[in-house]
Amino acid sequence: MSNTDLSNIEVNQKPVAKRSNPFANVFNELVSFCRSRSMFMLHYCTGCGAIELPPAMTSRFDMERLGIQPMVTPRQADILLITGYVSIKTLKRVILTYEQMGAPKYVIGICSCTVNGGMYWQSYATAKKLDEYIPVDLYIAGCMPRPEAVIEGLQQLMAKIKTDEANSWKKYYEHYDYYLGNQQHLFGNNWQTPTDIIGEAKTYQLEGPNTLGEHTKILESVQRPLEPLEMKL
Amino acid sequence: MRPENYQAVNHPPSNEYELNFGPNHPGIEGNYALKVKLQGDTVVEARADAGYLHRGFEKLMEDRLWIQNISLVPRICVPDPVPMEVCYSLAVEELAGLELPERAQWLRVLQLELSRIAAHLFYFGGHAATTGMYTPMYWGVADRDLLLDLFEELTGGRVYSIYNMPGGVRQDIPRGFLQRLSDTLDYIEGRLKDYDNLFFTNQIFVKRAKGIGIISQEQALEWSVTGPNLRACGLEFDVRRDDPYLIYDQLKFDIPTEHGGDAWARTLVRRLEMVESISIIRQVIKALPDIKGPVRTPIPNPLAWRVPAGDSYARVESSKGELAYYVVSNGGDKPYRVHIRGPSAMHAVQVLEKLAVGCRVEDVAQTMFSLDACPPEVDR
Amino acid sequence: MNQLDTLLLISLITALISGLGRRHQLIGWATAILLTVQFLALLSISSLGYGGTVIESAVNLTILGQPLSWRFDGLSWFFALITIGAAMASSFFAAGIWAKKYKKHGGNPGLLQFAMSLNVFTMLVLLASGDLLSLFIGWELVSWASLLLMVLAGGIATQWGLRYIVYATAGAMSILAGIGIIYHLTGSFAYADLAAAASTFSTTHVVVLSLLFIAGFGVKMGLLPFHLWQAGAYAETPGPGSAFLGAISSRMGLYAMLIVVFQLIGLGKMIAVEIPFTFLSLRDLLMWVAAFTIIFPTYTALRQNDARYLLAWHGIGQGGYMMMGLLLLDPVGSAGGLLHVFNYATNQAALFLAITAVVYRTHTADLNRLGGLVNRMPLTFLVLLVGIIGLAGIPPMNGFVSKWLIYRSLIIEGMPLLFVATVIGTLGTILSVYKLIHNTFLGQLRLEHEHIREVPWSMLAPMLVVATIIFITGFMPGLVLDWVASAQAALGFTPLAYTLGGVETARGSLDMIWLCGVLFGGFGVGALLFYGGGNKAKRVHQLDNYAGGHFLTADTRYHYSNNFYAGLMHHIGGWYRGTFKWLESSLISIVSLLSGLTQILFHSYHPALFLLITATLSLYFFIG
Amino acid sequence: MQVTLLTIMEVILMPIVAFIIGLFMVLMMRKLAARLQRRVGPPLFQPLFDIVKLYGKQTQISHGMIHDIGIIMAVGGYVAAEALLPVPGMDGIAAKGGLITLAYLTMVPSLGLALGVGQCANPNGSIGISRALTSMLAYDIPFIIVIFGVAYQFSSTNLVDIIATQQAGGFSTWGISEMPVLAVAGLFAMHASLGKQPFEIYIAPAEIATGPMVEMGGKFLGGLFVMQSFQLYTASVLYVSLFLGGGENWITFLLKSFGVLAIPVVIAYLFPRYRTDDLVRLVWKWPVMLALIGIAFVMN
Repeated sequence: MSNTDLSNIEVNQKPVAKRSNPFANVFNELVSFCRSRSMFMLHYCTGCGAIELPPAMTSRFDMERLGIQPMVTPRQADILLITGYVSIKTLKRVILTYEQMGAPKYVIGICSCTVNGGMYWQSYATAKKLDEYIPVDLYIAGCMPRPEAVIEGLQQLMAKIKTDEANSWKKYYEHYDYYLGNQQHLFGNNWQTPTDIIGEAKTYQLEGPNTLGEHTKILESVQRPLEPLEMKL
Repeated sequence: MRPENYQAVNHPPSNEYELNFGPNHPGIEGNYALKVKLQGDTVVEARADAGYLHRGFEKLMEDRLWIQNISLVPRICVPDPVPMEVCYSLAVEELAGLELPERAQWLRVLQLELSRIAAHLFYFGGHAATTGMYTPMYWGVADRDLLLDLFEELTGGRVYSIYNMPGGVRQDIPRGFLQRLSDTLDYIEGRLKDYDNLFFTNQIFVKRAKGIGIISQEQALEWSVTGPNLRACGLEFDVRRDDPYLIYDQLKFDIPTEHGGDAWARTLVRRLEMVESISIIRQVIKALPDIKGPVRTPIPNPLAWRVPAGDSYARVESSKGELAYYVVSNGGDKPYRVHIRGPSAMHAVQVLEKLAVGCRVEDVAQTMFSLDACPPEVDR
Repeated sequence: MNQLDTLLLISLITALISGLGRRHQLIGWATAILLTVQFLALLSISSLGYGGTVIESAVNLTILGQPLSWRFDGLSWFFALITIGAAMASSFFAAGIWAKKYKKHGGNPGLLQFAMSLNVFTMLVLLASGDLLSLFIGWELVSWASLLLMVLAGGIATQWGLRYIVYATAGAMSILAGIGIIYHLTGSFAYADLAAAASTFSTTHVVVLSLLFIAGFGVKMGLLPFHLWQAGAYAETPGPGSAFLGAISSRMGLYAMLIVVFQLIGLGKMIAVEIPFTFLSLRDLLMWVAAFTIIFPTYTALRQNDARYLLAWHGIGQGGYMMMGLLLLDPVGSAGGLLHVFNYATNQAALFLAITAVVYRTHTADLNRLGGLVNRMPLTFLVLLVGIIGLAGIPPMNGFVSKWLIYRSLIIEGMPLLFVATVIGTLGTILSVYKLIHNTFLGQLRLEHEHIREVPWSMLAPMLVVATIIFITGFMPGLVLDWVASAQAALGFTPLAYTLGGVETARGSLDMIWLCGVLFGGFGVGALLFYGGGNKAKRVHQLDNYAGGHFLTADTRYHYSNNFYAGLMHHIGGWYRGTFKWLESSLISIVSLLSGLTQILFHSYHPALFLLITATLSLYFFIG
Repeated sequence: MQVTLLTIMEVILMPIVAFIIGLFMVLMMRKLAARLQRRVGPPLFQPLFDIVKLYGKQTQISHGMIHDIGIIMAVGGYVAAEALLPVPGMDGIAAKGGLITLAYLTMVPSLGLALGVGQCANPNGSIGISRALTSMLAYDIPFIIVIFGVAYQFSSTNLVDIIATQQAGGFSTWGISEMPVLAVAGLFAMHASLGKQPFEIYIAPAEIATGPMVEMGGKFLGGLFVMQSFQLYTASVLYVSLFLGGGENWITFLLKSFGVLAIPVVIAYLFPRYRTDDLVRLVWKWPVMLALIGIAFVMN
């Protein structure tokens, strides 16, 4: 159990290769801009803060004018809003959902419960600190935060995305061992999601020095890797 | 720990397959799941899967002071939190033998009925969305927000007001509140006609909702169905009238019933209840200026407040059905045991499982939403 | 001894060799090679396909004063090409590794090859027939030869075969009755005499003759309501056999009908015949029969859960398109009908061979027990995909061209309801072929199929060749329209004015070369967008899937095929109940009526016909 | 040779134009929805932002080769279909394909999507596709009767001829004034083909979690967004060409196509969706009946 605090571990910032081709930079900036202006959020109400999302989405506050719209499945979504306490049972689904989302993906912890357990600090059923299990880009504290606060938070996230600072999803790949360790601590050593995070990290060259470690070794020892069905002749 | 098996197994040839509704699914209300076995598009078996929102409320409450629990209880049912506070307060007041000032009683009624309207507006938006109709949802939630503004003005909180406490309510109404309340009610009453045209009498919606998830009166009683869902089966039962609490016996209101017992009847009952609630609030607005007196009976130092040993049971009619608290005290500064009888636990588990069987895939979500169960309250 | 005789002789020799050497190991390859030789012999008279003149056979027999003659024209050549082509594909498919497994499971591959080559021979004899008598002899030969193929698998196949032969015998009686009447009227069996005399027939004669012949030949074609034998009989035949039967066998009925009803009696007269109390002429009635032949079997196919049955039912349905096209009588429509014979044969051969390949690996054709095979058998998937696109009539495969011609002709002729009927059939086909491909190749891969491999090349090669033909003839339909035009000429239709890419008319053309070019250009753009834009996609495991946030487990079934179109079935499901049972019982009474009629004809008019019967019976004996 | 080169240039240009117009159609749809729902709605370039963002996703998840090919077919089929839809000044290869070909070519994307979804092995997707094909079976019947009526009326399947004939005599020779009943049936069929409420059965988020799109993320979903803008364009421009005389010039062309599209979009946001069998019943009843009456008028 490595319970080191990750908040001061910086994402392994590879020196962003400013390509000599000016068009490439323009293109990158365009993509970042579009990312910030088009955010699909997952339609998953994990806790009580979800009650303030409909007002933020609907006629009064209208998130769509910022390019934010709800999407149904994790595959389509960019932002995962954890709206409040996560019980252990939910946390498994949250992790599954998070891993199924396509990067770049952003997690927003809404409500105090995601920060430190909030009201349920002594509950036996909830996970207290969300960022021990998945990296969180932004917290919106409050119990529960008002729609204005939610929108304000989303706008901050937009600003971060626009300048390419919202990189916490890379942290998950680069420090997978840490997150997996915390997950194993909670769910037991035979915990396994169907998603092949290590493989993804390798494919997309997001591997860091801490991607693999003692916990991933445990993972590999208990599981048979879920290999995709390759086409065979 | 891991029930999932990722290694392929041999499936016997079968006509059935599985589909998961939830927890991450727009067809399910909140963080809740229903696992259905299907044949073609007809459900042959449904298993409710709860526990995603379990926080151990009843245990947590044993660990907090009597007064602290007030801030805990509204979180049990997020869309309709006020009845939770009121009901808990009623139970504790009975236990502690506190006299409730009359003005506080009227204020509580005001708040309860406002909460009921807000919950119903929220509910039918969701119900409309399960049938693919998003405009009522957008309108309904936005109109509900006007009520939340009033809540905020009255209590300081939009959703969780924590306004009630054993002995009364925290403070009196702000100046001019009744006028603004009355204006908002006028607006919402005016909007009801639009909702009727758009949603309640929309022919396609009627066609879809009629005959879906029928509960007969006998089944309803056997399955512990309460609230609007019970009244949709034709049984005129309402805690507000049949076991009056607060000052409901001084108010005039009808208890709308329908006879279909189906999703359509359940929707209609809630639609009619909104009108009744508006009329109740109007009566409160009229009566309130004449009722003088404090809004709270003072309690001793709350941090060291010991409630005499004993037990009490209080029940109220929430927007989802009959809500009750059973509170036991051993004379300490914390409850010895609290049990919550929530209406949704019955609706979302046993009733839903039974109603879903034989349903089409198309109607599963509608069945769930028409029961208006509240998952956080199921799991507690 | 001219080229036609050579062809028939080679065909006979093929049948004999494969019959005699059916226990030999290499007989499969020998048959396949001999069929190739036949194909070359057929190509040597390919002038027929490009407007050449009729080739008469040198063999002329006279049986009791009745001359028997054989000849080949553009139409015969066109059908012979399809026949031998289909047989070659099936034979090559069956010759290699497939035969070993078939043998291991108790089958006799040599017998299958023999039955197939015998079928080819009898079909060539039928196609070459030069008069009614030789037509009838050929017809009976074909009937019994295909029975041999159908009952090969034994068991349930035998039951279907028997059912077939009951229908076939009834059909033969009806044909016999028709021939009897013609002989009574003209005193000759020669085509020329009949054609000459046809103009003098009274309306009653035309109606009776047309109905007798259409009923008789329609049995083989699977024309509604005589279709009930076909699906089971074809589906239960061992794989390559059903590919061959499905591709061409029932088209013999169409051929004979074309010769007798269209060419000799003349459809022109049928337009003139009004059916009492309706607004329909006899031709309209037949067109509606064709329309229902399209719709009912297609929607029956939609309900099947066995891939082979699903395809076999489609075989019946597609026959309706050919009939419909030909009954339109104009150059466009009849070209569409004839072209569809070719296109459909290629599609059906590809599909049946692909399904046989699946059965070879998985031992089942039950759609409820298949799924996810695309990762294991990608080339078979490709063949099936090409086949279903062709069968459904979607660009760019060849099936679209023939259907387009039929639609176009229906618009020109102004027949809205029939047009809608054909489109309903097409849509039903799309629905059911998607079900076929989804439930075999897409979706969840089952454990027992985890380790299967692609079928060997001896099976793949014929499939791929057929698939290529489907694509090329879709890309350049002009290649086949050459032959279709000479077949049209042989039938007496005005040949279609065609180009290499399709048809060019003033108000509505089709140019498949442009169309395919644009379509593949579009796919190119799509691919460019897909592969060029965005990162490379990473493949994931099939359990890494959205299930409402749940963890999918391998113990549960998420793939389904039973009642796949449940929403539709709520609506039309009730129509399936009992309709066909009623039909069959009414058919039985028709059959008994026909047999009675035939008996009366024998006795009262022409004792000479007994000779014919004797001849036929001796032929049965000889073959059987 | 000159002609061929010109045609090729048109064929390249037409899908690009279609895509741009289609993006604005998506925007119009979302804006109209927003206005009906009393909110502001997305900014001007939102559809483009969405597509660029989806293509720019870092990780892309594929369930296999056919999943990829399905998307390629879905986009490619529409790209090809646009070359058969004449716009003012450009005929493309409309003369070489015609109306029937166009109707069938628009099935290619659906089939491609169906294949792609099939490979995902997700029951939600399979149900979605089975519903999509069922609704295709439903709305294609009135649609095909309408096509027959128009082709018979103008005795041509060539869209260029059809448009020229309509434009020759002004409004009185437009399809809508010559065949008003068919035009209504056509509008109905077009609405159903767009898959908007009340015909939204195959998307149905609350029932099958957006059906075919359930496993599509990143550029897969981006491809579907591209496809959607093509789909809106194709449906409305085809309707304009059949009944509203096509476009005399770009201004009237755009006005007509956006105007026609606005009708089903506005209706869509006021209704819930039907169940599958109710949809089939509805579409086989009213539009088919109307179309048959229209045909009866045309044939006389």
